[in-house]
Amino acid sequence: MATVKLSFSPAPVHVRTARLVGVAVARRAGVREDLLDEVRLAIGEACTRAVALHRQYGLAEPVYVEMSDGGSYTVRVVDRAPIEAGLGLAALGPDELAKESLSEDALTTGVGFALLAGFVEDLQVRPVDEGVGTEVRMAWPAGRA
Amino acid sequence: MATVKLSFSPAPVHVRTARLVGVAVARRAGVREDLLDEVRLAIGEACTRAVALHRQYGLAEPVYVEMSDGGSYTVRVVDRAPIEAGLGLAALGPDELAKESLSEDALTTGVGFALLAGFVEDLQVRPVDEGVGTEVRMAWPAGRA
Amino acid sequence: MELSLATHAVGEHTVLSVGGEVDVYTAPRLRERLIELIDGGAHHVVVDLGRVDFLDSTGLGVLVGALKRLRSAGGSFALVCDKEPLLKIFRITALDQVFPLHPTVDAAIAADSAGA
Amino acid sequence: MELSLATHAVGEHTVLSVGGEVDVYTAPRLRERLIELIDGGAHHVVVDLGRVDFLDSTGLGVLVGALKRLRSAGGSFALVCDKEPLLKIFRITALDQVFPLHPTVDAAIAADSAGA
Ligand SMILES: Nc1ncnc2c1ncn2[C@@H]1O[C@H](COP(=O)(O)OP(=O)(O)O)[C@@H](O)[C@H]1O
Ligand SMILES: Nc1ncnc2c1ncn2[C@@H]1O[C@H](COP(=O)(O)OP(=O)(O)O)[C@@H](O)[C@H]1O
Repeated sequence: MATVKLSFSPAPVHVRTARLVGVAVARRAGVREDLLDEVRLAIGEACTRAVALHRQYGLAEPVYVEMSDGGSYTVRVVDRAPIEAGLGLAALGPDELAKESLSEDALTTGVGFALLAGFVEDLQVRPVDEGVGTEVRMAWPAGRA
Repeated sequence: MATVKLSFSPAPVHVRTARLVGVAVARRAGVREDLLDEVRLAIGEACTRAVALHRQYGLAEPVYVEMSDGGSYTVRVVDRAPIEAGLGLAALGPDELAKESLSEDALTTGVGFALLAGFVEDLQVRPVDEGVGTEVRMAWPAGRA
Repeated sequence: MELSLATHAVGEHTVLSVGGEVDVYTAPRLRERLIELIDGGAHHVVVDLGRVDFLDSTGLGVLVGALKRLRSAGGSFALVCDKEPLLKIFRITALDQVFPLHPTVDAAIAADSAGA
Repeated sequence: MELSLATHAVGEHTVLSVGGEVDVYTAPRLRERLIELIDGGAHHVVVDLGRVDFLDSTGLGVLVGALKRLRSAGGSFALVCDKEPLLKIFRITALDQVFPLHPTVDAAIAADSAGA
């Protein structure tokens, strides 16, 4: 089982690096070409969320991404923010999205989760096993036929 | 000081990932465009060397790459092989390179070091601080003017 | 790859053509430009996403911000997009029901002028 | 990006055109192809690096391997390369003094035929 691990300071510019790596490793793991746009978007959303949380809580610690290739292509994005995250977030409907009172940040977060949930069939969001933080775990079918 | 860390199973395919990341982070760190080919080549050579050593010694442990951006762009490539490496290696001359008795592996290693030494002005090869292994440390001027 | 932004006027409308990647790193530049345009008097804005390679939630947030800003000022805002992968992003987020989406700039301007 | 390999014959010579990245991951395919050609009877081989984007020590090792194999069999081996970044790699490693390097396939074949 090949594994690639990436960690980066919580800055927006590195989210692009994470997308780049995530898609390169997916391609090499044999994820279908027509799924790679989803992989790119989903890894980007998970990392964007993690970076936003680290900045919001003033955490200089790195965001951690682990890509592994054993049967399926699995990507874990780990943040260290002291919140209880989950997939519980109800998707925002068009009326809520258009409301003046919804801040751009809240909208972006809601839309980010909608994209994750919409594009990743095999998605888990749960507290990390040790310490503080949340893990977003995504998996796609892989393996060269 | 922004830092990106990458570790990967010692397989040739991931050397491409390391090159990709190393150049992306270099570009974002403000390394001059005309140096990027050298950055790509040098990171590739350092990682190729590390992967070859891990395979030679049957080590499943990951190869570790750290890119940091503080004044200069510094890349450390760390292997875990039980050898005493150094820059002591004399460059091979044309006669030696062409000798039948020099194996392809030995030639590749010698050529790899020649490329590192030839392309990286600020290069160090030294034992890791803790445990077993060697660190190849390379630096390039960075910072957007 | 890099974000590109170009503006031109078509009658009452200001068309902002966006290219490259609109993500958490570049979205602030898009936000700035949209605010500049609106503060500078643009009242009817059409954003052409035709050359966008990548769009994430941050980019979508910026677009919704511009829509709200213009609506509350009595202006109008529309998007031009005809690429299926991008359209899917709008459908999945239900933002296809928030934005006027058109396949071409001409269609966006015609629809907006008829509605105005 | 990916390695591409194409062979054609020019008189006595076999020309192997290489494209893409020749590195630790792809060099084994180049080695295989060269051995196939030589075992299949190619005696005068010209490797055209014109469309190579990236070449590392592993790729260079494979090329030297082919050179030695052909020389010891009484054949010949030459490289075609006219890109400065690649030429610099040959100079830095002193391999410019090991390989016959030519700017074009025609020049490589002419020089090799004259020398033979
Ligand atoms: N390359 C890395 N960069 C940053 N942090 C890392 C890295 N490798 C491991 N870690 C940290 O150590 C934790 C445990 O790592 P590891 O033992 O590899 O994974 P696991 O969570 O599967 O036990 C990770 O969740 C991460 O926070
Ligand atoms: N992302 C990572 N992936 C794999 N190993 C890691 C990672 N981060 C740290 N390590 C391991 O832990 C060691 C110490 O890491 P760290 O404390 O970040 O660096 P430093 O060597 O500067 O103290 C590294 O040399 C490496 O072997």
